[in-house]
Amino acid sequence: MPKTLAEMLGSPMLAVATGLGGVMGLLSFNALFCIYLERKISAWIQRRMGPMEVGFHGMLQTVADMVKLLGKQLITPKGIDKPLYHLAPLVVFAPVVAGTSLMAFSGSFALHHIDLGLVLVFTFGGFAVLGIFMAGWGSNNKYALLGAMRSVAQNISYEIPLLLSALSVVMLTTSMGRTVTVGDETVAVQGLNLFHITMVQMDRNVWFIVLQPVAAILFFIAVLAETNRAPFDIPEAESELVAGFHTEYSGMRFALFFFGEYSNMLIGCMVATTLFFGGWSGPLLPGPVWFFLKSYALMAVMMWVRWTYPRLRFDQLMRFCWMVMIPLSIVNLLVTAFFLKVF
Amino acid sequence: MTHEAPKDTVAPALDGLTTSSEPSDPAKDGFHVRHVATADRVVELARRFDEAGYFLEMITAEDRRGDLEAMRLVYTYNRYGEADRHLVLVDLSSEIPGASAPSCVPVFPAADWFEREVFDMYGITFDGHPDLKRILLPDDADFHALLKDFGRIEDAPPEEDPPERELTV
Amino acid sequence: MKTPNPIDLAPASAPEDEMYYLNMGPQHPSMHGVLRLLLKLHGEEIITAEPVIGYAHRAHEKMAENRSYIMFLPNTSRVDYLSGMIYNLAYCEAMEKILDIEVPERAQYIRTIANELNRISSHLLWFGTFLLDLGGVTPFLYCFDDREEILEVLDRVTGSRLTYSYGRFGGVTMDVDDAFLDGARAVLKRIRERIPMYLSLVHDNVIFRERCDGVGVMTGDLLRKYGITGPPLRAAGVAYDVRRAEPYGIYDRFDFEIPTRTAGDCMARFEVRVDEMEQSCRIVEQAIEGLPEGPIMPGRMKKRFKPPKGEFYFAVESARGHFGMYIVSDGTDNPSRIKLRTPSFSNLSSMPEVLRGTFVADTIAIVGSIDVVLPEIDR
Amino acid sequence: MAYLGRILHGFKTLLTGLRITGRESMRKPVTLTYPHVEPKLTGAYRSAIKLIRFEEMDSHDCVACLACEQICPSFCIKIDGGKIEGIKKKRATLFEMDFALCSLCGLCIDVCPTDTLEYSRLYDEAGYDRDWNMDLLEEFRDFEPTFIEQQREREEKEAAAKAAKKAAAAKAKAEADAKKAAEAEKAGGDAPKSGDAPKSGEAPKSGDAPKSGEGSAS
Repeated sequence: MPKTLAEMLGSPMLAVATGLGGVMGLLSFNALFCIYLERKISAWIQRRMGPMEVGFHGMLQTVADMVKLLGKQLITPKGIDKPLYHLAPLVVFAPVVAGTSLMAFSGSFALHHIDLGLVLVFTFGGFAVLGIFMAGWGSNNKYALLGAMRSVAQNISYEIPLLLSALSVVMLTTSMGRTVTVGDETVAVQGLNLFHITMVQMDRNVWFIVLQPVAAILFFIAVLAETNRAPFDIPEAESELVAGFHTEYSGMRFALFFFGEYSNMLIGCMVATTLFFGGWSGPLLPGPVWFFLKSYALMAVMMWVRWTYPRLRFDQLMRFCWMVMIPLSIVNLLVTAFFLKVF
Repeated sequence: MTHEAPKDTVAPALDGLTTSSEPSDPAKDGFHVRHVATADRVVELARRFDEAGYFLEMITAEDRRGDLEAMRLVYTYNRYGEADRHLVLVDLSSEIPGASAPSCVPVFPAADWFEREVFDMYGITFDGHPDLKRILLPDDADFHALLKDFGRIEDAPPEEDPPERELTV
Repeated sequence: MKTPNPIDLAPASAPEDEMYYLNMGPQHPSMHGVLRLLLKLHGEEIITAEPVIGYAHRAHEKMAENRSYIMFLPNTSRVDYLSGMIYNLAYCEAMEKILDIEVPERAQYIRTIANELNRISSHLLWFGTFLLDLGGVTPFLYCFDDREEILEVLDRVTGSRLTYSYGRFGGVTMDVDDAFLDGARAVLKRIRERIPMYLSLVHDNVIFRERCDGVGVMTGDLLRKYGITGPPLRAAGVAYDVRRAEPYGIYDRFDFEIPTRTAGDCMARFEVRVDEMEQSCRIVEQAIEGLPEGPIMPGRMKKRFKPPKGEFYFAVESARGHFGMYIVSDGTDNPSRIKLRTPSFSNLSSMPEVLRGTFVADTIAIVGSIDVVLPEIDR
Repeated sequence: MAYLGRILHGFKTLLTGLRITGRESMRKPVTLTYPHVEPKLTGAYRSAIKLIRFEEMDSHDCVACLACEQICPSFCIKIDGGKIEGIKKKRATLFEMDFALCSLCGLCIDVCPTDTLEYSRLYDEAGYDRDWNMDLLEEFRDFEPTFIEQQREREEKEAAAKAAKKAAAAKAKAEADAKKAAEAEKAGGDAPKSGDAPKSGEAPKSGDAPKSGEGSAS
């Protein structure tokens, strides 16, 4: 079982401070790196070069961009709903920090060690839509409102296949998992614990993507939709809604949304890594390295997908969810249950 | 939004509607038939062309107050298929504002924008047009740009001497 | 999973206070320049749509009246900056017909090659921007890469990339050399190699199909009533192409087909344009094959042209449809009136009827699929 | 089953898309890193016009006929000049062009009777002003007095040569006339009209591209 930060440092307050700092640092680096990665991947796919001028191969480009965004005037439009408008970037950003701190980076170390980790991650993930809706409504802009409406419908719908496909993994973990002795009772390990999900895969020497390929694909698609990535980026569809829910945001407020989006992607990929790709397990390299390698590989696939497809229409997106994703994930769940019961 | 299938084109029956109709040489001027008509026949002509399966290629106007003392409306009809372009010239009174013609919009919705453009550029009004307003020029413009007495180069105020400047080579 | 026609979903009588107006444009990422759509919406469904144009009005027709015929020449390629060559040469051909100037054979062939290369480049750009409208960025850049090749080849003889003033009354300004012809052949080869790639990347893609199949249907009498021409017309099964209906230049010498579809939706318009690229390739190929030796101008360019009095009309098939020039001469060397009948003007004027009952996302697809170029509409 | 089949087919098309973009990402970028590399200009490249320096006279040959000024659709050329003291040839004393207005149509080049205009190869010029006047005569100005002197000499030489040629021609003509008269007398009146036909068959040289730089000075 991993040690938590509080146990290692001996002081809960110190642990909170260090953990917060670490997560913020990770997410800031993630945003800068992802923007760079996104620009490079799109450039490669489109046979361009991407940023090349600032730093070696443009590596400092996103830093420069961030400095620019920090220096920009914050334009506050007239007629906004002030509390909502100002709170929205924070509401998008804060749950992401909480969500990241739950991740199972390595077998020997954790920020928190919570049995209901998976549930909490999804709960925090569900907050994003609230922030988006606040932004859309508070901006008092029709494009933003349309984007927010789309976003709400989309995120709420896609949460169902997301949870259902994760659930089939949880079922596997619970039935395949180790048992621990608590007092004089022998109980199965919690399948909702992110560390346990990884450890079961390590014990059995199998990644759950092998056992649950359909769930993996469904989960990945649902993550794309949950993080508003193309081809499901209709809340910010730039060719229709200009910039969607963040049309009226500028400077650092806009940067926070951007931050939130990339952090959400990272969380989605980290959860997918944990659920389907064996988490931190891997030879030679230390656990966290493997964990981030897998996560960023998934991230790269998300970017690859984004730069390949056109965007779905709003009603098609919903139909895809209700007529393809949800039935398939339910069937997958039933089949999993059947096999677990029979074998 | 149901529409009938496109009609087969037939020769338009224009007997008696035009003041004059004479065949022309398309190799020379692009027209197969030239018609001259009066303003009150414009809609009926459009209807005949519509019945014959032609489409309204364009409506425009000319400021002929200089030589003909008239504003002239120009309609061309053509058909999908081998070209058969009919030119209809309609002379209106030379008074702007004042010159007007009936609108073809009920027959050809395509006339909507063309007539708005003619109104915009020449000030000719179309009776029965559903929404006759400016289309290309700003809504608050107080001129009709293609009238010959608007915007002539010789009317332009003399150009002021530009300030001293450095020459770049 | 067949897409139900969104038109059927449109609320027949939504309460007025549930509707709102959305001003799309003139500054909007996918309004192709400066189109403004005044949309009355119920949720995301369009109750009425009114295109507002004129933001790119540059008074070309007024300029024509204030200068001589030859001085209007550079204006023509600026009417439609994506198929400037077609417009430029159309004006030259119109004037040659009026002035009765014989164009040397070689110039005719060069013009055809230039025209068709320009048509391919225009279609490629349309292809890219259409995908951009639908949210796919990458095909856009692939198309630009290909288009760049064409522009480079045209640059070799015209010295410009978009606003070519290549034509002169009677011929063209510069003769083509072997490097140009090799370049043109290389372009054809490349386009033909790339089209299958585009088709499997875009046309077969399930998302693209969902977005285009059955969207923005324009069929039947609607087309004729609005005077729609070009690919939107051919996508509804009417094989009307000015190059066939009233051949100009030397188009009657070439073997090419007029691609048509019957569905009349965005997908049909897409397919028609892709097929047209192939047909243009064929024409260029034949023209390169038949390119004769000889002069490219009948003589030194004159300074003044005085056409006979009268009205003239000259039509060509631009990349967007039937482009007509109505020229009125009063016998002097200044035109009395030049009216440019641009295809997108009529095509766009049908939008209020076509857009009614669709979604905001479809609006973008439909306006994109009829390929409007606003400077051409506003002139 | 049709339902599943459709999903699988859709999924397959999506994978095809990924395959294509993945393949393209392996290819070399096509970007031209512009300020770091020089762009290739084609032979026909159009930029601001300039006056051609002809070798035989070591100067331009603008005779200030105003043809280009009059035909310019952008009204961006300003020329002054005319008769110069001492020589027959007319010369331009002012040739300014406002490049900010120029539309690069090339009508001035085509219409120039002495073919002394061509496109320059400027591609990275920037203007700092709404007026972007270029003085096309600047590079010729220092040489102008020398040119006038040389031109005067050339003209004198030419005139002398012309006079000599004229005299020779007159002489030859007189001789030929005499011969012809003699022949006519011999043949009895029906002299054959040969010599005309081959001349009319020559192709006009007008088909050449007007901007072929080495156009000879008149």
